Amino acid sequence: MAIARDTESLSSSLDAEQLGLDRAGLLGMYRDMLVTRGIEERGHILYKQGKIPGSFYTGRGNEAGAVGVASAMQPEDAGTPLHRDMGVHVTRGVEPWRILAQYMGREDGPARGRDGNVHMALIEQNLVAMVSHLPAMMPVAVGLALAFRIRNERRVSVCWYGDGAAARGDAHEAMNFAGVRRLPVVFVCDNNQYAYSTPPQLEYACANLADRAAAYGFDGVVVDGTDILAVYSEAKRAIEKARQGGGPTLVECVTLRMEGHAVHDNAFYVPRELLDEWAKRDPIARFRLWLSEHVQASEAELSELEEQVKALLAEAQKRAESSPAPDPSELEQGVYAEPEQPQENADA
Amino acid sequence: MAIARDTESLSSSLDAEQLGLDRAGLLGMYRDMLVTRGIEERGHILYKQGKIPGSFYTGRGNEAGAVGVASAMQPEDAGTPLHRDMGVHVTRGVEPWRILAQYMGREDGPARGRDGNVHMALIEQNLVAMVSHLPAMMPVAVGLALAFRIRNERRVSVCWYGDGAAARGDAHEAMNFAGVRRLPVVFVCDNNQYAYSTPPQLEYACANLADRAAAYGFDGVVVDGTDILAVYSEAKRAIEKARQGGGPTLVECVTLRMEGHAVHDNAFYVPRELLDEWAKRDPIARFRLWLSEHVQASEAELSELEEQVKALLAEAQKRAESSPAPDPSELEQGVYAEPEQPQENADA
Amino acid sequence: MPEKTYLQAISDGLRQEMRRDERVFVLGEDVGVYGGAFKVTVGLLEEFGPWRVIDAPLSEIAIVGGATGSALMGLRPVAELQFSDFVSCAWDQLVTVAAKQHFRAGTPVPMVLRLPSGGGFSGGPFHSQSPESAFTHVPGLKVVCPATPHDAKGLLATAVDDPNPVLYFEHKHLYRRIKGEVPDERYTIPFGKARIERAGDDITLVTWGAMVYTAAGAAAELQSEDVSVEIIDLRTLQPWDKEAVLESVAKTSKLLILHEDTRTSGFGAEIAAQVVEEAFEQLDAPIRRIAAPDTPIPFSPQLENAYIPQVEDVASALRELAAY
Amino acid sequence: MPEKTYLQAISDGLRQEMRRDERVFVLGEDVGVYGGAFKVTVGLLEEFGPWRVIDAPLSEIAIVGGATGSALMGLRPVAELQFSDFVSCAWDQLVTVAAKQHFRAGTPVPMVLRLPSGGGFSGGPFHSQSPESAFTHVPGLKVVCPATPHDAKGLLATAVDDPNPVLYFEHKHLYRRIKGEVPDERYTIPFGKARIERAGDDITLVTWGAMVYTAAGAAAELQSEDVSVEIIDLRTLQPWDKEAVLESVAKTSKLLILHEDTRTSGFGAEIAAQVVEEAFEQLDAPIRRIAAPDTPIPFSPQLENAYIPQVEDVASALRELAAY
Ligand SMILES: Cc1ncc(C[n+]2csc(CCOP(=O)(O)OP(=O)(O)O)c2C)c(N)n1
Ligand SMILES: Cc1ncc(C[n+]2csc(CCOP(=O)(O)OP(=O)(O)O)c2C)c(N)n1
Ligand SMILES: [Mg+2]
Ligand SMILES: [Mg+2]
Repeated sequence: MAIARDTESLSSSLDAEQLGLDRAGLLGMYRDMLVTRGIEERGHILYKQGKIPGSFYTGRGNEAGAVGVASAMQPEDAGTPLHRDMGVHVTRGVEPWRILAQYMGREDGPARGRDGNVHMALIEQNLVAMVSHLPAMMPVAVGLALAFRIRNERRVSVCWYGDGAAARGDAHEAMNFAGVRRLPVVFVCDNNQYAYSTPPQLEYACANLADRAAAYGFDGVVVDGTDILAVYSEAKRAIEKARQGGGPTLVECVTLRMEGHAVHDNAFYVPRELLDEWAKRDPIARFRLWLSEHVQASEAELSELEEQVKALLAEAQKRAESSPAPDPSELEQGVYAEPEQPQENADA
Repeated sequence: MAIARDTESLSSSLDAEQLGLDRAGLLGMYRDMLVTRGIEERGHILYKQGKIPGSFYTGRGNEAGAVGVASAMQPEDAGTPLHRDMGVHVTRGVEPWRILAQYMGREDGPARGRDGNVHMALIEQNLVAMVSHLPAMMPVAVGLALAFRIRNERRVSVCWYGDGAAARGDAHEAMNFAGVRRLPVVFVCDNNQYAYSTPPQLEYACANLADRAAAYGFDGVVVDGTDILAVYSEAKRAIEKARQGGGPTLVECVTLRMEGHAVHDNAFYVPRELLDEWAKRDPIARFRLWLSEHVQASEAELSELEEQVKALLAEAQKRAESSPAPDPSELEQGVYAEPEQPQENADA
Repeated sequence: MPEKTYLQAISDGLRQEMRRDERVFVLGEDVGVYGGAFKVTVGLLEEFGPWRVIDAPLSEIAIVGGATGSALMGLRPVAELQFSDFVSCAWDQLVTVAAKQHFRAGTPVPMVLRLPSGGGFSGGPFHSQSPESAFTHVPGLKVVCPATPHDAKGLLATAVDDPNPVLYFEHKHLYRRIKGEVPDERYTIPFGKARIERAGDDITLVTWGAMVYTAAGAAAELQSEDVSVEIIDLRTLQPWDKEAVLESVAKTSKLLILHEDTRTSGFGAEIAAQVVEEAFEQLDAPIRRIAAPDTPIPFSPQLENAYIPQVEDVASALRELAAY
Repeated sequence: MPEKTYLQAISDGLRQEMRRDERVFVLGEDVGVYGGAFKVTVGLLEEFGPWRVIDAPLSEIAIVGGATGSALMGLRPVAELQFSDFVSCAWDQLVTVAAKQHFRAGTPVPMVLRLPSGGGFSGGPFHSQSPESAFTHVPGLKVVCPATPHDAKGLLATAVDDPNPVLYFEHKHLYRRIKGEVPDERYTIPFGKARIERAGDDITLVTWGAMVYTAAGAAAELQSEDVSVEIIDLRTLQPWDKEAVLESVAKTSKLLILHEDTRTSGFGAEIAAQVVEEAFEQLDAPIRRIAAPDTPIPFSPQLENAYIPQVEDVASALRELAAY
């Protein structure tokens, strides 16, 4: 039986080389985290300005989980990120302006206004667009891994899900099937300690969700989700293990959801002290400090990067706002995919 | 974290008193096992005679699991037995002739010909009729327990399910909810090592299904499902623990399905040696030996009991065969329950 | 009589049921401390405690199965799914266990499932659906779709009294927009009895839920063109008030059916099929259906507007029928 | 041309697809060593090995989700559910993920889900259902219901070619009872194109699946009474061949719809609604529907017989229509 274990906090101790990441890679991850938070902060403002319809969700506090795991993936790997994992899209290379266009329901959002929020993905990046129903993407992510296994490709599927969603049957069927067939899939549980207003003790009765890996015959590990290097290192290990035919791993990233469930929710039910405590562990601030201490990133260098990101996002917003609204006359198109070619030998 | 453990084999060592069962109780359990197997054997013949429509399933080899657990329940406890658990109905007091009438789709079967097999239950006995969809009764069984908890009744719900069915989401949601709320429910996994043709290694990747209890924050135990006293004793412990507010337990009863999935299936995929090995552990034969060794049941006494059961079943079959077919003109009745009384203050 | 929003009517009605009958309890995600995603259950946890207002894990199967089991033991669960869209996750429990139980075993399952449904606020494909039609095809379930605060409360009380599984679709877009008089005392509204939203002679318009208001807007337009439209608000789809529809069609000879759900195999089809079967001789024009197109419900306001039937769509269909 | 049973046609067709295209694989419960509950996949494991014939755990969600995911990565899964009744367990995966994927993200989901369906052998409420109608209400899914061995093979090939999720309902009661000529070579039958089972002038009878044979029996009876019935076998319900039905109704002016599924909100309602909307002027009689009553499908032969439409039920409806 696999036993969940905590990984030590890496930020304080680690040499950069141990991670197999070069300086540029590390700074790239920092940049991706900044872009992620920056897009969501702009989104929040756009929402308040009435430019984003519907509701609005952010992943503040989860940037390390999203960017850290995505950075450990290869381009040929596939994934199903969720509503707190916008950083995955950023890391995989979706242009920020298209994400803002997506929020606003514009034609240039990946979902072309048909779906909102981060319910989007570019299949070129081997990502699959999430549905709201949680965690319905888990069996789908297992299906991606199944395809890789059937074709004997050395590719891995990465599957994100939340602590709340872990209670649903889809999580169970997905992990059980993946375990039985030792499929190349990594389950990443974004445990941000709340499912809407529901705290862990009303969601599950085991100590860590990673413990559940044992029920499916694979390893589970609990990692500090605010420590991007710890996340990266565990994700890398799990992904490469899956790639080598070692089967699934469950990586539980523990964070705290730093905002309400969505903009309308002030999270009155989250104790103030808990928020304060976790605010001190902000994943971006932590990584900034690490970069300055371990790879001698100077204040000037980091500030410049930050300014670049700001400029990029200002540009992105402009471009997104000029994206047209989708054309209602096209609404009924694309419900079905068209057959690629006329059917041969058709015989009625 | 709870750890699954094997209970020692009780049949060889145990004193009758240790179990809190008197001689009459023990002989009653033996009788219920005989009745259970006898009904199924008669059913099999009736099926071959063309008197039972549809398909036909038996629980041969599972008599200890069904009768042993049911004997540990109090009348006020409730349960959701499955297709291998006909012994539960027998133990709770359904008259055998009505079960045979049920098989034959007659008016006097509990389902009145509307449903077949053991898809039946008498609510007076606090049993709920199973559906085919496995294990859809698990969340329902948890609902029974929820009612007891809400009303602060000292009653327990007992929920049977199979090793194959354990893979479905319903099992997960039911056990998770029960664990979180510490509901008075006992999960009994009839692990007969096959789900239709599918062996354990294609169903699950953990050592024992009872290990999964840990994922839900309660205890799991593995018990030899051919040893009715071991089953009884673990079930009793779990039921009384639940009654005292101790929450759920998962009791995994390991047996082998001694016949095909249903009559049409010759189980060619089950190794002959496995069947031979488990045939030696027939739960009825084992218990008979135990009774003669531990409560001095004489050959004469046991034979008389066996003859009585045969006579009872012969009588039951006659009565069942004379039960009328359901009246097709009543088909459309009873889809909905009628409101008990005219609605007050109705205002259109 | 006090004026209340549609939401307040449901909320107050639910509280009244819980005060009146201690078998009634609430089960759902975030229904306790948070008071439900739409705040329908606010205050109930404080008044009735954590065993009558049960915050469930994110587990639609456990919620519906749990409600079914507790109903079988004599309780009266009023379960909430956060959005009616998520009922797809519990489809099996509903159609396999709850719906068929009484027919098979003769045991009643007195449960209510509250399902906030409908679109109109850019909720996107998974927070805006109107899944009521699908359930009208499942014998054993009842389907309720109130349009007014008064009906919302009265139908909820009937649902709680009913010994069968009742799916209670409350339209999210009416929650705070629609107000009406709601008696303080308890009252019930029978299932299967339609409400005449507006009497008329020329065309019968059958609808339910939020579309009642769209219908009313269109009928008002047509009034000024001297076409008199009779609007029938079905209130419940299973059972549905066929008699009221046939009676109206006998008078008007023309029928328009309007619903927010998608067109193909929506409940509008059943109404049309039934009317053409039973009132063929009375019809003077084709039966028309106005419904959402056969696509998922889209997110962006421009698309959603094109998707949900609008007053103008209904008005022009009425005009065509009038001219037929 | 060789004669094959309906079952053999599916089995051989599936093997042919797998030989032709290595992207095609099979996934389901007991499909490997056992060859499937109905023996459709017998021999495939031996020929194609355990990674193209995958014995899944008892997990309908994992099967359908797994098929969806692998289809998104370019494979062509042909998944089997043991009985179509169990599709209720995967309802959410189908309607939420697979059906909406292309509309939302533009990514095709080329998967086939084989669903052994229908009654007639005392399978009881959970092994005899005909759930096809419910899926016609879900935009994004295709629904196929072959009635003959020839169609079964040709529609399966089309389903495999189709870049969308296709629900392929194979009628269990036809498996071994029905034989017909089936070409050895591969051929496809287009979706949305009905088959005229029997030409006639007086009444149009629209049906599909096993009911085609019931319809034929009734039409033969009516023939001797000098009433000429045209039987249209729809073959696929989504898309469905509205043109063929309208064309026939233009000729006969009378329409009877027959299906095995329950009546209320069954697909028959959609056909009736569409025809009354588009061919109102051509109709000389009410559109009639013969379908199962609104109850679960019962177990005992006496009850099941009363439940499933029989030749006599259809014949008497045809007589009434003829006399109208
Ligand atoms: C099947 C389903 N039920 C309910 C919801 C409504 N809902 C949206 S997010 C959420 C909480 C999710 O919690 P968790 O999985 O922990 O993710 P988090 O939002 O905390 O990242 C709920 C209940 C949903 N999306 N899907
Ligand atoms: C949801 C669902 N899928 C498929 C089936 C078909 N089926 C009936 S019994 C069975 C095997 C069940 O195995 P297990 O749970 O181990 O019970 P056993 O029959 O071995 O007692 C299967 C696949 C079903 N009844 N329900
Ligand atoms: Mg969470
Ligand atoms: Mg088994």
